[in-house]
Amino acid sequence: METKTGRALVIGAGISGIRSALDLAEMNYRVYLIDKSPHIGGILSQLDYQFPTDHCGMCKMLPTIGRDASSQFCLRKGLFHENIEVLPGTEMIALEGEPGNFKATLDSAPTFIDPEKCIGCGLCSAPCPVSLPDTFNGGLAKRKAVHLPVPHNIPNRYTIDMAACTRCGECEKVCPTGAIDLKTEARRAFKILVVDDELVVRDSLKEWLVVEGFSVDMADSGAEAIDLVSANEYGLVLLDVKMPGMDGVEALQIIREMKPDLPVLMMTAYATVETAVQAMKIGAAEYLMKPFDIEALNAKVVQQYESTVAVKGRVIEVGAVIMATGSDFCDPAKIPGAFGYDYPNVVTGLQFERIVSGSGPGAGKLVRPSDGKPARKIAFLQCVGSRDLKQKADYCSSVCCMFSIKEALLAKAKSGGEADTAIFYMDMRTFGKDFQRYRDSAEKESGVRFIRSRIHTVEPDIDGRLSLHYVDGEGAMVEEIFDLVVLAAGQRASKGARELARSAGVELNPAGFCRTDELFQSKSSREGVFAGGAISGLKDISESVIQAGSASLEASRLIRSKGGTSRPPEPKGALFKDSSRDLPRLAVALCACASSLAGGLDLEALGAALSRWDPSIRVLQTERVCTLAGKKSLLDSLRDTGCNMISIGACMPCLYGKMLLDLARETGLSPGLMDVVDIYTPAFGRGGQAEARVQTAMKMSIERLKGADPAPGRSFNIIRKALVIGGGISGLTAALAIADHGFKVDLVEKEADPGGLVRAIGSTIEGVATSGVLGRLVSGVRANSNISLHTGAEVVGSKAYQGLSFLTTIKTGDGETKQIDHGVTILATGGKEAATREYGFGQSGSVVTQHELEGRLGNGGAVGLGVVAMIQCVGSREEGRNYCSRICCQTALKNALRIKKDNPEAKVYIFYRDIMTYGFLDAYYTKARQEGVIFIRYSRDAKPEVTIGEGGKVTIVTRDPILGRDIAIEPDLLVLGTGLAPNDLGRLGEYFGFEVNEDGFFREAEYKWQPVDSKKRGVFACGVAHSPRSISESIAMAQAAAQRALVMLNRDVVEAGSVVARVRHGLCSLCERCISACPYGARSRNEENDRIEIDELACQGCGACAAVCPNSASVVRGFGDRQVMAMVDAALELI
Amino acid sequence: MGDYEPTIIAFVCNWCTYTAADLAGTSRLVQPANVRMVRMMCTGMVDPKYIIKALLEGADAVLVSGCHPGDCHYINGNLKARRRMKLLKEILPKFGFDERRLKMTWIGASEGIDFAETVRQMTAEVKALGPNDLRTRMVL
Amino acid sequence: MSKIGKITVKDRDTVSSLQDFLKLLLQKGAVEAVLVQQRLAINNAVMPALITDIENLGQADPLAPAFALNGARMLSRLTRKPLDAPIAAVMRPCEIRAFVELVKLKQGSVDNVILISADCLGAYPNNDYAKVAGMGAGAESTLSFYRNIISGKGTAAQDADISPACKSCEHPAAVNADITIGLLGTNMEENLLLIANTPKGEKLLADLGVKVEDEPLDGRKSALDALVGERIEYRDRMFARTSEAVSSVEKLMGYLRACVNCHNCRVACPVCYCRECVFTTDVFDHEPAQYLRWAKRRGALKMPTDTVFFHLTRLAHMSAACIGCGQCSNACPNDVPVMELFRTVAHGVQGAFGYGAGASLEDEPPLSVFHEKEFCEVTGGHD
Amino acid sequence: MQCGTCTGSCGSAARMEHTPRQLWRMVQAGMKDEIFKSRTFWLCSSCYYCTLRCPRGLPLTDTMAALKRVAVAEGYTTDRKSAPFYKAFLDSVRKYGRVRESEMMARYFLAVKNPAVPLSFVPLGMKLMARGKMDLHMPGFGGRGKLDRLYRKVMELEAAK
Repeated sequence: METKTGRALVIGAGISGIRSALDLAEMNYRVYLIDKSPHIGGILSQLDYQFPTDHCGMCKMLPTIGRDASSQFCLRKGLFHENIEVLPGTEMIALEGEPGNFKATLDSAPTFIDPEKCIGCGLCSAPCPVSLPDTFNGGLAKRKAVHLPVPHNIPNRYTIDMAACTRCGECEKVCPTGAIDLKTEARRAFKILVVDDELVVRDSLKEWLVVEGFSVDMADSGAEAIDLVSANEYGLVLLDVKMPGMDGVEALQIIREMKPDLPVLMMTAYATVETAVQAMKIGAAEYLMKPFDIEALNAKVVQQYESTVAVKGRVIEVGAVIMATGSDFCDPAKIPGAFGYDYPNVVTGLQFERIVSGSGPGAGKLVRPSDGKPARKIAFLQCVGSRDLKQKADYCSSVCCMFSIKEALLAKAKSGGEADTAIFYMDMRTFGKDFQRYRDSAEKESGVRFIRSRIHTVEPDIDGRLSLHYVDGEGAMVEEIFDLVVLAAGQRASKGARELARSAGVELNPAGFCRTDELFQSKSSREGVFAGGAISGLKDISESVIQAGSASLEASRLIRSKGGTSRPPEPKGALFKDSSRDLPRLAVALCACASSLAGGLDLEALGAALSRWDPSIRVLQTERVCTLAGKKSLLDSLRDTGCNMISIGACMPCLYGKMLLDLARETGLSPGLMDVVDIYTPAFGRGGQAEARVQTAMKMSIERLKGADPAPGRSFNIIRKALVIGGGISGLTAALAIADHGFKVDLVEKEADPGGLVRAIGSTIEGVATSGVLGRLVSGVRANSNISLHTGAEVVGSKAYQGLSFLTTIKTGDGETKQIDHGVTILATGGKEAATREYGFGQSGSVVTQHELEGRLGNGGAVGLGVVAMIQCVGSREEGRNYCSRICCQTALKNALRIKKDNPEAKVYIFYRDIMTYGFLDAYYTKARQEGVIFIRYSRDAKPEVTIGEGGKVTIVTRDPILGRDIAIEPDLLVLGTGLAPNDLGRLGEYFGFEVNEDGFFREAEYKWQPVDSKKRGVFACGVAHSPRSISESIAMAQAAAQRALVMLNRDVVEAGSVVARVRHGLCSLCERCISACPYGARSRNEENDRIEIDELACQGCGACAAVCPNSASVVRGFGDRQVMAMVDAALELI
Repeated sequence: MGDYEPTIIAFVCNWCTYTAADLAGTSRLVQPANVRMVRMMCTGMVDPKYIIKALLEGADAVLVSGCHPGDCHYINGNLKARRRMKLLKEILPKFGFDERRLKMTWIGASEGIDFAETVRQMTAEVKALGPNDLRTRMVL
Repeated sequence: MSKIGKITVKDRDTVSSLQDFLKLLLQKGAVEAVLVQQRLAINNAVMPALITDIENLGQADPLAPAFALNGARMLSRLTRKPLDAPIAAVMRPCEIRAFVELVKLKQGSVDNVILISADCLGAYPNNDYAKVAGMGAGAESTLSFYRNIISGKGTAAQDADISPACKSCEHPAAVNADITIGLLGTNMEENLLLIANTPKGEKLLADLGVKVEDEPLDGRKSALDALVGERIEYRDRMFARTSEAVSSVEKLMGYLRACVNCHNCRVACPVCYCRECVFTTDVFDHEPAQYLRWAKRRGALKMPTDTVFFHLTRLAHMSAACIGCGQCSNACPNDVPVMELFRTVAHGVQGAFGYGAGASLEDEPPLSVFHEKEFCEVTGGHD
Repeated sequence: MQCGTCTGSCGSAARMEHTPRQLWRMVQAGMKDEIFKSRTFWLCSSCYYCTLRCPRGLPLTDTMAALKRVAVAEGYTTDRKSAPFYKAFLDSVRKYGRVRESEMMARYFLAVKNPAVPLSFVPLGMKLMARGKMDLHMPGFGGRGKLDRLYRKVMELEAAK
């Protein structure tokens, strides 16, 4: 098994794609990250705020360990990482081979704008005649055919929307760097043969295609067509089926023999459709229906043209494939006549996000799209296109309730609290961690109105306002007028899912999403191809990130098992020579750009002024650094001048490209000693004093480099062993995942045998027996030589040392203590069914909890159960435990359906506040209702009263909100859904330095972007210890946590960043203000030698310690006082 | 006063505001060219003495701009910066520095328009205030 | 109504009866050493001293109107590391408040220290005190200082007066000391009040067997209020005068024209705790070329540079902690009125943050704590 | 799911004692007598709006019609006016293969046995006649009695159930 570096292909560069790519790249696999659209970021590039923090936090996904290998700026601007090759505008069209070594053929759309040359000046979009709705802004604004796909991307390359482009060529003329080449000649060289017996058809087709820039020949019969085809080269043939003499099919056969790969489009009238389809079997590419509609014809022809011209199938060899193409939102226009989507001021959730976004059409002001007036009364309609059997969408989209609350809060914030927002819903699904508190604060503090009623029709009112009719809580009809109606459009399988499934050989579930294994949600139907993020069903960001982590774990496990190695990355220190000893010699390279840009700038004068400014620098005039030749000349001049610092004056694209990293690798200088200054945008842009501003920019860069600290990040040792606390299903999965990568794992389980909570659960709602999975995991752990299982054991203490090394003491079953050294810790302590004293629990045998019911159903089934009542949210979602335990609804439905199956006559009543069957679980809710389970709603302050009669007889009295009358039920059995509470973490938080939130769950670093990490490095958590979750979600989270741990274990030395803090001990008076200022707890006071010590691994270089220290005893490398003040001096030099 | 062009030193955080500034640049928003940007990793890193240095050195105004509370890549750097700015806004006006010469704003990653607007507004305000004469004063 | 003890003054010699009280501390073994101002034999100079032998307490003179330097720095050196032996420190209210700030900066600790503070009626600047101390031997000058006050002749003597810092100090009585020795509200020549403000104080008085009963203190309160009112009125006049004197950078430069960057004010300041001020570190050793550039831009460059920069930065660093002890003016060789400038600005800053320097150990220094929703006006009104 | 769409979309919901949503609830709870005492399901003009829009795809309008049939079958027709109206309509169709309006109205007025009812229709009748909407003559008809066999078959089937 020849060991070569493992490679992986990630399809879709949305959030989950980026997460998976970063995970695998940090494990030092080679990753190809491709995306159909010309930019990365997927749907997140359109969202500026994300619940539950209502802020953006994408950049927190970037690596914290070994962060110099990746980009260090906002993800919206772009992403680069040593081991990731990002290919925008690329699709996978075929996948052969078997797991471990696949061959994937990639097909990238022709880029009519050369990415190397385009500097994003925007001159090309001005003359472009085409104007169409801007998809990025949800159609609310207009854009040109040549446009910026995403405002933020740096370097910002324009793309051309070929379908809309009329090839007028204006942009080509105007482009200063000659980056645009519409390949009009190439198009003219693409000859099309039109074969039809009717002259009128031939002429009209010819005219259309010529307008499109193609050259067209014509033939009026099959015979003539064959002569022409044999005579000259055609790119495409349009062949009519019904022709006198030789009909289309015969002609096709002959052409097929002559030119096997010549694409042929059959043209058929309505009658001859079957022959056309039959013709396709012989090899016709497609068929066109007469009478032709120009757009369809045009699109098909262009598609054929592009596929022939496109960069033909680049084949890459990869060990595993991760599909992360996400999902689309349903388009309300497709739901006939409903919700008044075609009236002005009725927008979808995404459009609302664009309205409030700073880069959106309204520049962040909350205004109505119709007339720009401020929108002060806003309605949010939930479940548009979800939970609707008519739209064949019997599923819940899981995120719309939450993003509607967020949008309501945003509306309040953007309007200074004036906006009156109302959310119309059926079940407000706030099942995630802290979501219930988010909703409560929205309702109580911010005054968002929640109205439980599903509205169907929206009628227009005077001047663009909208009137809604709905039934309020008490059943009375209400009409209310709103300025703006936001439809929470549900999810749909992404448009490309069908082709992707076909090319990847993967099955889809009936709703069109990727079908996955019930319990291992990252495994698709084809081994070796994994599903990350929302492709298997819309999830919120944190679940998508967890799902992506689990997909990358499975991919990494597969690659390793098939011989692909992930050798530990060589530390940057060794890569670059440590030039901190030798004298700083600074070179300034000014890149003379060949294009018309250079006209505005006199490089000679600039060079002279700079050397006057600081005689010790050497000025080098170079040519087009972006080309290979230019770079080579720069390297040579650098070598012979012996300079060890360089500031390059060049154009914007070089600013963020991989240029610095490549240059660093070739010159052996650490990237911290190099800087690129954009001298062409100011010179080119408006605003006077171009000379002064360019000179100042260069001077500031020179001063910055003088203060740069050349020493690369120090590396620390790591004990390449893991400690997993808790042997439930999460702990077992995480331990196995790490052991499969060849690392030793110590698994500590409190009870006598592992299994945790899952042992009390017979099967999942999908009917998968849990004993099978649990059995396999437990036997897997026991059999695995890398895992040492300590049952009946508890952690009693732990000490962290330099780098990533912990020494933990545990007390084993038989009382003696053992010391375990390890580098990473995974907390999987799980939870238990919450106890309760409500509703007469404990006073009568016939009042049980869901788990007890499940046990009873397990042996003996539901026989003898006439009337069963279940109460949900017992103790959950109210003070004391104000969170939703997420799994009690699905457990209740599972048991109710089991009871109904065993004895259909049984009467089952479920008292609920909100049924939290998110995602595809909603189908079980529909099934339960169809089976005749009666659902009775109650509210937090009007709970059902339970009285225990003699002999344990239970009677429940509650007020049915719809009948408006009290009803009484005497069930044989009352089942309480008490939800999950975390197991007591005791002093673990103290030992390992992680925090616990007010409900006793593990507090993660960042809910959405670092769900499994803690702020303290090297400590991770998964499973119910983090928050209540189902079995499959716990497994996914365990794998994600294992993946994050493996990123560290896979290195023999762990490398700190180069921009970290440093303490000048001579100046330090130990006031410890820097210790409390550090958000990462990276500083501590060493009592013995009375010094402040920095844990350089945890330090992220934010500089909070430097600013709080009065005499700068604490300073951040590269941002010292001297350096910053010198930059200020340089900036003010030229006034 | 006509031809006097104010110079504004802007301490910007590398994550949100720098992105907004780039966005303002790439989407060709018209904004005056008087801003000299010093890129810091976070506004929490801006030491009060840098701002005093800039003002004494003759800068007509100083802008400190970072991420919105909660967006900060380093969790709470911007909140610490706000307290330091509050301190400076108490001290400097006592010595005749007009409070408008020292401005702090939150600018998110996609608020390029806000960045351009802030710069335009600040330039106009500072132009009205007149130059900071320390630039040519002898005593430092 | 708090626990009040009394020291009876024998034959109108307040100083020696106070010395007896201090000797009691050592005799009873309540403490092993007393840090108190000691009258040196040579020229009647008064300096803080750590006294362990009861005899030497005979020269102790805490009431002397001399304030050579802020004792808080000395106490911080004594308590920087845990000290197993309990000590007592007799200090002025401003020294105690300075020490509270230093404890917050981890430069000292209050456990094992008993803070004793006498009411402070003011002290002369260093070079003026020499004139006053010369008259009469030993504590005579101290007693005459207080007799003048009682007889209403005021604090001026030998054409010297107490320093402006003391005239404008609104904290003559230390509220956060363990024990306050009350001069006001009683006839100083008959008895001194012993007020225990903290449980530690009460325990000490009990150990010493001092008879303690509850007594109304309204006599003392009215005397205090009168004194404080008078001082605040002086202080506000000073603030107004100073604000006017520094209302523009030119005026500030004029105000600091005599400053020669000797940083004496920083060394004397108790709350400037840095081991070495940043202005003396390499950060401010500018390149020769840099001086040239500055000079070219301005035509002429006053040397040494960074004078105003130093004072403004020092203001930024410690204005939140300034307790107005006046040592900076006291230490300035060229009589630059540093105290007036710093107290004026500090008053504004502490008001803005709602923080009283040295008031209590519990409230956090303003720059080391922060919240998400505060000071929205700083960023233009929106959070 | 008691989402309220049917009540929201029902034109005549305002005049019903119980909203459609409450009606379904009562059906679930088996409150038979109370349902049939109310006029709710009689007022349904079967515009099918609710069935079209119900997210659960429930056949609501058909349920209303079923309730009507059960009411008629179990003789719950109180002094209601609609039951005889429907009966007259069905008999006319059964007899003539199509509706003969004047005869049907006559039959309906007779069944109601309350003179006030025809009088209340007079103003409506005059207006219709003025516009020529009401032709008094008895229209000819094709298969007389052809539908009879159909009715009888239906009767048998229902009896069998």
